[in-house]
Amino acid sequence: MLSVVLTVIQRDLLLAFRRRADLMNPVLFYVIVATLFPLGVSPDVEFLGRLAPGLVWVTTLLAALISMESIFRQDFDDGSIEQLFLSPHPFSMLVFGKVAAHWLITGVPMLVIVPLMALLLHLPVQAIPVLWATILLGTPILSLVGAIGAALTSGFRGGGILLGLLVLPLYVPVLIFASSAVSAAVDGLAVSGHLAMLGAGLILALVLAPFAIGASLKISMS
Amino acid sequence: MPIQEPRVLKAQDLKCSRGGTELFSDLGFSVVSGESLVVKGGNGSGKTSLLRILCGFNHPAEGKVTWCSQSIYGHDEYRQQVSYVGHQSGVKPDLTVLENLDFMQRLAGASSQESEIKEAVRFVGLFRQRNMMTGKLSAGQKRRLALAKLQLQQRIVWVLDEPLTALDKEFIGEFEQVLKNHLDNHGILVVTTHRELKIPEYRVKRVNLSPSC
Amino acid sequence: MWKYLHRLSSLKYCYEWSGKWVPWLLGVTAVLMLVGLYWGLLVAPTDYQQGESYRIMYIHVPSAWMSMFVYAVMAGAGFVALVWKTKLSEIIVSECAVIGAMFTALALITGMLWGKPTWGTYWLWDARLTSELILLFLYFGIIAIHSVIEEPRTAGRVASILAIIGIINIPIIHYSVTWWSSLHQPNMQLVSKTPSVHPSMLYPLLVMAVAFQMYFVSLLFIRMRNEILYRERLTKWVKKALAGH
Amino acid sequence: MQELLILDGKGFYVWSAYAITMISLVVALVSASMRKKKIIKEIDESLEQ
Repeated sequence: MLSVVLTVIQRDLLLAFRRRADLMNPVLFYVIVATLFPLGVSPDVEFLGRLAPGLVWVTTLLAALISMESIFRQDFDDGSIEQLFLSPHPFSMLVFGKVAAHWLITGVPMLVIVPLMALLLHLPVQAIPVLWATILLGTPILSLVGAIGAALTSGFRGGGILLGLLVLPLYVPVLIFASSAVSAAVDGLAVSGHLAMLGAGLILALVLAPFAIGASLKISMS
Repeated sequence: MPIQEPRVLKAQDLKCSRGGTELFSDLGFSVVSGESLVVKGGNGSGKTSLLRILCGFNHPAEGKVTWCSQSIYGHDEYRQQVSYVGHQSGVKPDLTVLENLDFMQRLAGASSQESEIKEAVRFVGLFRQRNMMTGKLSAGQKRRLALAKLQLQQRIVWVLDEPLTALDKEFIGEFEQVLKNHLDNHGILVVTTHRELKIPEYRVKRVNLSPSC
Repeated sequence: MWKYLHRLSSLKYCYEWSGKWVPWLLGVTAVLMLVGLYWGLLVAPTDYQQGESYRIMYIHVPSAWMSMFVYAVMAGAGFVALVWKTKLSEIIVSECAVIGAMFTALALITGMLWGKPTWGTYWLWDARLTSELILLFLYFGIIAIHSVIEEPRTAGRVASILAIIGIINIPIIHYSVTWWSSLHQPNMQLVSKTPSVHPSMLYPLLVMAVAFQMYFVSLLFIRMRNEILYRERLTKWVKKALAGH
Repeated sequence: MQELLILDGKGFYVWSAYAITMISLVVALVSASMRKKKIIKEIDESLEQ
């Protein structure tokens, strides 16, 4: 079972590296949006520092949302979803492999770029480790939950903005707990509660999302 | 191909509709191992929808499809015995011919021997293009790649949607031989085609979806 | 029980059965609504704390209750649609989405109109109003599905999955939004909207709540029958039924 | 009648809230019945062909 998930991950990573340009999209998007905030809000160090946790996480959410479109769109277009469906292995495991590959492609670069951009937004340095932890716990949830929306909309034309509409309510809890964890770290308060909630969310998503994604794909395939 | 008791793919009073208009209804047939079902019908008569129903992708509006008298929906064993070649190639354009076939073998759980894949690629005449990106192949070559997949997968039920399109003359002859071998090995074939297939008549059952065509 | 459920799956029977009830439901709704309005607006005493503006409670609270209740009904129908694949439940899901969105929007508007005299601002990011706003997005998501996917059966099943995912998500949203609002505005509790409800104020609220329920059922039946007629327009029984009109 | 309208200064909010709610409830019912007429007309036309 596990070997087949690894096979799917390996193929998707190979596919992603064949189109190296697309790999940079989430990172570029992040840098652009993060530089807009000081221009739009105010360059004042103290003021921006207080806003930084929220700004950082809102941008992470939007970057995840933008990259969600690409998980299944290509597979619907070239018909490989049907070939996955006809494989002996459980469909939700294969789909889990695809989502894991998507997280590695879009989530992991976030682990690198987000702390850097946080410094640009004058986020106090002592909050960086906690920010890093929230990204590590949060982005997989974004990928898993976003993939449910993608599974429901990629098969149809004009699914773009609809994906955002479907996925936004599912992202709200992640945004709340993640950004409050970072702002608690800025104030030096305890963050274990916030991170525990994110961890619980991750486990819930890991358990429930693959089945929901599998069922959604079967429906939009028909 | 392991030879067991004859397998039966049966459909009973199938009804399919798309966007509110009815495509076909009260359709029933049964295909036994070693037989092929040729589906005829004009464009938009629901041929592809029927094939997709038989693969378990779509649900029919009414009626049911059974494999060895068990419904095919949620029937894992049936799903593993179906090979589907649709209009889309089902392969990744950014992977090479060999990579696509290798992934497909490992996906099916079979340990992919290099030799087996090379043999299948040589048979469909894509040996020279084996390291080319699938996206750069011509329509005919992509079709050959999909047919190479059939050879490799060795599954019982072949569901082929217009397999002969974009294929050149002499390859069609070879391909028809492959279909005959498949039927000799107690395989089942469901196919839509505009061109007559040279398969012995006693093995062929026909379904005509829209008499008007 | 099963015989009853099986009969409901035939749209023809359901169309006729619900048709008999619609006039009665509309009558009861009208009566209850009038009684509730008269009682709430004119008879109920003035609230010592908020004065007259608390009277908006008689439409804000029922709307908010209905926005949650309709979502629960929709999720239930969605579950039935996915498990038993009946056409009727798919129709109920798409109709409930529209009605639920209307109730949620009404709850938000009346909430804002109530907030202005009470808090001094139309919008306050308090837990209830924020959860209600997110609920509105959930409804819009399900309504938007039907505009993207033409095939009614597929759209119905996708909407059902969304309704079920939503019902799992609503408590999570509610908990996290409530926790979040207590984090940022600890003093929110003293501005509680429903004043300590004296019985004389409570009865009109209950009457209005039942009136809204009756309204929901009648509107659902009417819209459901429209959709049944539309989807079965090619069948013989529809032509026969309409020949009578 | 006059003080009923003013409702000690908060009349605007109370009455506009009630007006918006009642109007939208009625409009929803009316649009549903209009749609029914449209569907019936559509079916009748298709019957004629």
